[in-house]
Amino acid sequence: MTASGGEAFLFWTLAPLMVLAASGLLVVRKAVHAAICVMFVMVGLAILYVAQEAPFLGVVQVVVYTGAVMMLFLFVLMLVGVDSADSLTETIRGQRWIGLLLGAGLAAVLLTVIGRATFRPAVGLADANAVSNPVALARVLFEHYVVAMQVVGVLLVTAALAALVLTHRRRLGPRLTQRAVATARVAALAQGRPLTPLPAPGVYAQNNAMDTPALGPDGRPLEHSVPRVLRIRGQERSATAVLAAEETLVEHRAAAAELSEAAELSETARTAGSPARTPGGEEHR
Amino acid sequence: MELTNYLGLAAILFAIGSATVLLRRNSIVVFMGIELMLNATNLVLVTFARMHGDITGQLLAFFVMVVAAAEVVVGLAIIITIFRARRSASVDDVNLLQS
Amino acid sequence: MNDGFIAPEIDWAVVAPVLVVLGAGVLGVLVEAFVPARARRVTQILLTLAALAGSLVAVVLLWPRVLRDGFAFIVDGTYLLTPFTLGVQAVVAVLAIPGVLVIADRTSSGEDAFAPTAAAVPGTAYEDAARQAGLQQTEIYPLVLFATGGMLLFPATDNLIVLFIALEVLSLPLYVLCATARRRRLLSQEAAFKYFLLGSFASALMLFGIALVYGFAGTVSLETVVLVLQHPELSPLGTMPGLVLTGVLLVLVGLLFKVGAAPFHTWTPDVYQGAPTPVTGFMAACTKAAAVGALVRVLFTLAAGFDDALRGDIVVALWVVAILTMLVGTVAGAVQTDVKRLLAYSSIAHAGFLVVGLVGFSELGARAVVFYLLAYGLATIGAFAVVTLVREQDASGVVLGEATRLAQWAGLGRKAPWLTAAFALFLLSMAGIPLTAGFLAKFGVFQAAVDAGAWPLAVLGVLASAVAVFFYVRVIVLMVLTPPADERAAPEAAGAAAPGAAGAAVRPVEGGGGTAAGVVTAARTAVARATVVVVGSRGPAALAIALCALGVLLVGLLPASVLDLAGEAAKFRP
Amino acid sequence: MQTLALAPWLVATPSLGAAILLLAGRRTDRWGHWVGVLASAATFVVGLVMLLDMFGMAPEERVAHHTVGTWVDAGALHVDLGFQIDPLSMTFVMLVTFVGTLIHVYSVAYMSHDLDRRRFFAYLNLFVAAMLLLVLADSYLVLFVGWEGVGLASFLLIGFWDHERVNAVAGKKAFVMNRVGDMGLLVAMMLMLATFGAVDFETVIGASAQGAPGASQAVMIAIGLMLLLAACGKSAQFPLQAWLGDAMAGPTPVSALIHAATMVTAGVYLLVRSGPVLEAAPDAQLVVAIVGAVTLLFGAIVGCAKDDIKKTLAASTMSQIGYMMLAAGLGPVGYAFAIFHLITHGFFKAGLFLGAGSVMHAMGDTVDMRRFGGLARLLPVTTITMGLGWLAILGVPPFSGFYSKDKIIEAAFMGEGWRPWVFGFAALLGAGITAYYMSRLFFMTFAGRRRWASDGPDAPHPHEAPALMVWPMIVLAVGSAGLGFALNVGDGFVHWLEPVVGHTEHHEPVLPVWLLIALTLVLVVLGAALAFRQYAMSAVPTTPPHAHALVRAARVDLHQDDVNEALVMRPGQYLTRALVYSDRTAVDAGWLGLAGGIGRFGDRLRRLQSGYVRQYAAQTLGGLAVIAVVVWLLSGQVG
Repeated sequence: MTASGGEAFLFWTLAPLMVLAASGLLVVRKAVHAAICVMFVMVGLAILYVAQEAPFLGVVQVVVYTGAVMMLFLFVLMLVGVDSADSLTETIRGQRWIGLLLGAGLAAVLLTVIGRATFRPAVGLADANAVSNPVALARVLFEHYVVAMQVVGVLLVTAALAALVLTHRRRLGPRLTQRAVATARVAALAQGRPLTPLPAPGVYAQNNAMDTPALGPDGRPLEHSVPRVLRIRGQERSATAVLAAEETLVEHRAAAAELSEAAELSETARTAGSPARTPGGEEHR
Repeated sequence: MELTNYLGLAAILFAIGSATVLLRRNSIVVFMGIELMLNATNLVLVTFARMHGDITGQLLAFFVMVVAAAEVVVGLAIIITIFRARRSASVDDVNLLQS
Repeated sequence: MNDGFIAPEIDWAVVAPVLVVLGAGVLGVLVEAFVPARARRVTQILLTLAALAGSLVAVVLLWPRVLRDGFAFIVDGTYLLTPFTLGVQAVVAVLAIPGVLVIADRTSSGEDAFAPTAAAVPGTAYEDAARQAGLQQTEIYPLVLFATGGMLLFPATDNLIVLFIALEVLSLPLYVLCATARRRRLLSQEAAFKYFLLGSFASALMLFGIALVYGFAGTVSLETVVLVLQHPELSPLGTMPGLVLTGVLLVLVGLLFKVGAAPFHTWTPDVYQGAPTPVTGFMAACTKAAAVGALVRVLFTLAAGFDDALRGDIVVALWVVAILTMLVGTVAGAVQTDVKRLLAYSSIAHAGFLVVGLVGFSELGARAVVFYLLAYGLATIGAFAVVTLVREQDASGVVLGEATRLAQWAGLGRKAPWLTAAFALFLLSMAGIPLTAGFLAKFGVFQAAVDAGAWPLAVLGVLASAVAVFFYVRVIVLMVLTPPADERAAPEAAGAAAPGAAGAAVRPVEGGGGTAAGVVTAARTAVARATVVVVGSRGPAALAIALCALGVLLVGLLPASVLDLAGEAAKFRP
Repeated sequence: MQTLALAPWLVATPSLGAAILLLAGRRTDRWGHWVGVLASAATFVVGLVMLLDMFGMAPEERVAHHTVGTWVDAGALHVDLGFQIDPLSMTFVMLVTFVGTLIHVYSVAYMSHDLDRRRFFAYLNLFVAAMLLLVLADSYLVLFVGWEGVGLASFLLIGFWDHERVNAVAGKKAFVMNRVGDMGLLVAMMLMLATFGAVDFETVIGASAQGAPGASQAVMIAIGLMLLLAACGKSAQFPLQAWLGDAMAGPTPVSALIHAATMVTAGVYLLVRSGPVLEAAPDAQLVVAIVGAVTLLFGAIVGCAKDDIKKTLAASTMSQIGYMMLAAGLGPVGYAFAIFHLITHGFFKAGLFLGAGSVMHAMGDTVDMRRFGGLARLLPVTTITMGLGWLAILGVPPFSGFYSKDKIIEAAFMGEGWRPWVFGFAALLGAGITAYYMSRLFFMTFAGRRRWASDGPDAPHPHEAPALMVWPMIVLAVGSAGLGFALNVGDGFVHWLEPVVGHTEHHEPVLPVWLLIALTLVLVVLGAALAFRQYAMSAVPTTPPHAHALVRAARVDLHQDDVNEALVMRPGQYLTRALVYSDRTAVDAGWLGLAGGIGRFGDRLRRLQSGYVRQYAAQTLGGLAVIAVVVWLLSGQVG
């Protein structure tokens, strides 16, 4: 059977693009791009479904597959690390050629088998879809496939249960209420812990990087404002170091200024930088 | 245009999907390959339904979609579990079990 | 809009075996939600066992009726019982009961084989907290029920798409169950991942096959496909045997994958090894039964419609699979060093023998296969149950995971004579020694092959089973005749263990290495020195082993009644 | 037959004994062995009652069946749990239970220091039960159960002293090689099922006796060869003989039981029982005779080279069973003689083994004959009993071996064409070599000077064994001496077996009988004399054989017959060593190579299991491609 010219146009426009997108699955490095390729194929399929007298499936394809399933994929990609790129270097010897060969072989066999699949004019679905496609589907579903439908229900329960078993972590301790948190903070005050949240690193300092301690209201640097990890690794910058850097910077500027302006002006600039210098800063280390 | 072309497209998509399983190392991409295979099958079913004038084929495709959705949930759950434990989503890293 | 719609009539009694199990599974999910944590485990176990028993009762009640009518079905054969199907359902239900008993056992170490919560990352503080909080992953019981439900449905349908759905229903819970081991969970998760990926790959191939068969016949009902095969003019594409041949081959891939036949067996050793052992036993026995049942259902039914050429092609494919499978199973099995892998390869070899019985598409083959599945399943569940009880123990007496290295099984006969006797019995049955169930089972399938004119296959099968005896006997010799490894190493171990009575607190004699290094060294030596102990069962597993051993012996000694039942269950088409 | 209903008890009694001993556990440690003896003796009594009943009947009524019930009933396969009671099976029952009981009694003393004596007796009873089931079965399937049971029991017994690795390995080897033979029986059964639709003797043998209508010659040959393979495995015939020597690692009473009454005789039983099947396939029958002839020479020559007393006896068993196989392969004319020789052999070989056990008992478990010598005075009873066994196996008239072996030699000389000459001379030559190596054993052990250290802490103090060991030896010695004559009176034994093996007209051998007897005796005397001169008259070196040959040659040159040395001794020794070497390398290496090949192939397969899931998927798809290609090649239908 031959389809109408419009359908042919649609097919020949979409099909190459879909194959191209699908091939993207084989070659793109980033998983997100692969997902987008698949989505393109799926939407393309939805359009082809509609063209093939299956409007209901077309809609379901967009809603369920592209809308839900692929979104789920994207969610997981986010969890796993959306930026992670896949190296395309093959590590298993021969696997690439074997894979390509088998893929090509499979395509060849299926194409030969399927390629001869029209000997008589196809029937078309005009009759079957007389009561509208979804209704016709519903009738077949509820008349002939009740068992399948019910079992599919079980399958969905299984899926939910599976997701729960594998990913849901039960809360093991008591839930922390705001009151409990507040009480604990007040109690910890006695041990010298701060009542308020820790200051963010870099606050009030001249440099607001993560590794620069914040300055307290008294101008002292607060070491605990730097993330613990950086401190353990010894990657935080002490206030002294910051100040020293500041000073060199200022000196550079001053030197530059000296060239153009008077010596008194540079003297003023030096005193302006000095309040950051504290007596505690040096001996803190 | 022959309806067979749809089947040809499906066959190519199916083969690309299976090649993905064999070639890619990111488990999520591999899994997408399997989804592609299922989608290709759906196209075959829909096309055959049209050839036979029998709407059952579309219903079968519908079932496949539902089953695939359930499968995706389980599969992604397993992938997440593995990722949490190993910080890797590469299928090649999952090879402690061998002889 | 309702005109023209005829609501289907459903004879609920016919569906009862499946319905009871799946219903109980859903109920089990509700139990998770509403029953307090303390009572949950007991409730779930009782519910599961009751459901399986109920299913078995339903099968028994249905038996006379199906035998009389030759079939029973609902809704266009999307659920179809034949005597053969019912026989397979009976085997699955019978095997699932000891399977669940092993799953439920906590052993004298007080812990079952499952993680307190499978979502915890192995080796984290959260996992420890979960263990201390006494969490239990009781969801495994509904999952087992869902899987069993799928297995019961798998062979019981005339409709290929229901077959596919049943395949997924039985597979998905198994994928999850594989990932829930308490110990060596990284391996367990890996097993789940591999099983899942390869399983969905195979089922995608199978689905394409179904689509091709649908294209050929315009229907997915097997009986109608047979009709089209006999009268090609009924379908627009009915004159294209290539479609149906490729389709059937691809469907075979999916089914043989579940059976564990080569070259679709690659998942078996890894998954069997990684999965929690009780689950391995359950899936090795029950999945194989269900999958072989479905294979017979599909293949034997379609064979009625095959012309000679098509039949020849499929038989050739089965020959290749059978030969490869027996070869891989026996030869690779002979070089294994891990008990679970060894049993996995043995299971592959058995898949080969089962396929040998199928080549004739005859009632003789169907009967032999039902009998074989029962004999094999009993021995397998029993054997894996024994594996769950043989454990490692560190120097401080803490029971660790299973001692699956074969070397660790040396001299087990002195530590636990009865358990060893049972394990030896299971191995002998698998080897096919007379007076055990395995002998008549093997004889049956080979006889079916000879009867079908496939005598070279039967000779190969006998040869393979003769070679296979080698690795079963190797294990028996190891257990019974070889002194235990810890006894051989006793002098040095005694010297080393004496100061280490306090366990982890051993201080390194060298001193200078620092405490952290010392503890690590001590821990390493503890693992290296882990002795092998046999933990006691809290009852269920012991009961399961006893039931299986009794079954293996009874079926071997007095096979008449079971063979009669299998004979009744030989009719595979309505 | 009124006592027919007793038949099941023949199997049940020893099984019960084994069950009691195994299940009751350590509680029966103190008196359990007597339960074993009692069970065995009771079985003998039951058998005796049945035998006397059978004597009272006309010969043609002596074949009877007793069916206990249906064992397997599955469509095409219907097998009753039935017993076949006829002169052949009753003969075996008497042999197994009588000799078995004596060995039980002997073991009570022999194993008295073993902590696991109870378990040992349980296995002995199991062995007897399995063997009885084997010979009483009325179908191949039930026979197969006994067949496997014998294999299992021997595996347990050979590996009984399991603390030593070599024993465990020997047990395993025996079991595995037996399984190869069993495979033959299984395949034979399946072929029978496919050809005759049944596996019971009545149908299969009945049909075969009528020329097997509807069965092609190829199938009959296949069945015959498969039966032969089975017999070779169980009876340690070439090329499946390797396990027998290693099996000597087990306790000596076990060796006696395996070699005399059970196990190795099963193969001969199977072939004689299946006689008509083989007759329907003359080519297969010829192969049986050839295997027998090869093994009888092979075993005899190997026997010359062993210094281990038990291994020498094992080689002699191989050789003697070879005689029986040869007789069985000669057709109806040989069946009765095969069984006749089997019976007499059962007595004298059991006696010899028990004697060897007694020597070992006396010498602190030494088995090396080079460390014996001059024991005759210290162990008079053992010397006399073993001496009688020695004379019997030599075939010296009027001891029992003369009557049975001579008949086989005569039968081997019957027939037409090349066969009587080849088989006849093989049998004749075998008799001579047998005389040499058995005399060698006897003289090395009992005659000459003592070659063991008579003082020092580990020195043995040879003494006669306790009464419980001595009396069974005496009884067996009496049997070895007189049984042949007793059974031969008026061809009594041959007539006794006629209801089973059929009556055959007496043919004349190609050489006159008197000449054959004379030739045999001359060869025997020559062999014995040679051994006497080498091992009784002259000193036996205690060093290993390679020095032995040189030293001997040097000494012999001075005062012994050079010609004799050059013509008989050296070629003989070279042949011996070559054969032993080929046994070790060719045959053993063949087996090991097979095992190694499987191992290497397995390793290669194991490498496929790389753990990479992508490779698994590729294997799945690749496997599918392979299947598709094979299907396409074999039919061209794909696509």
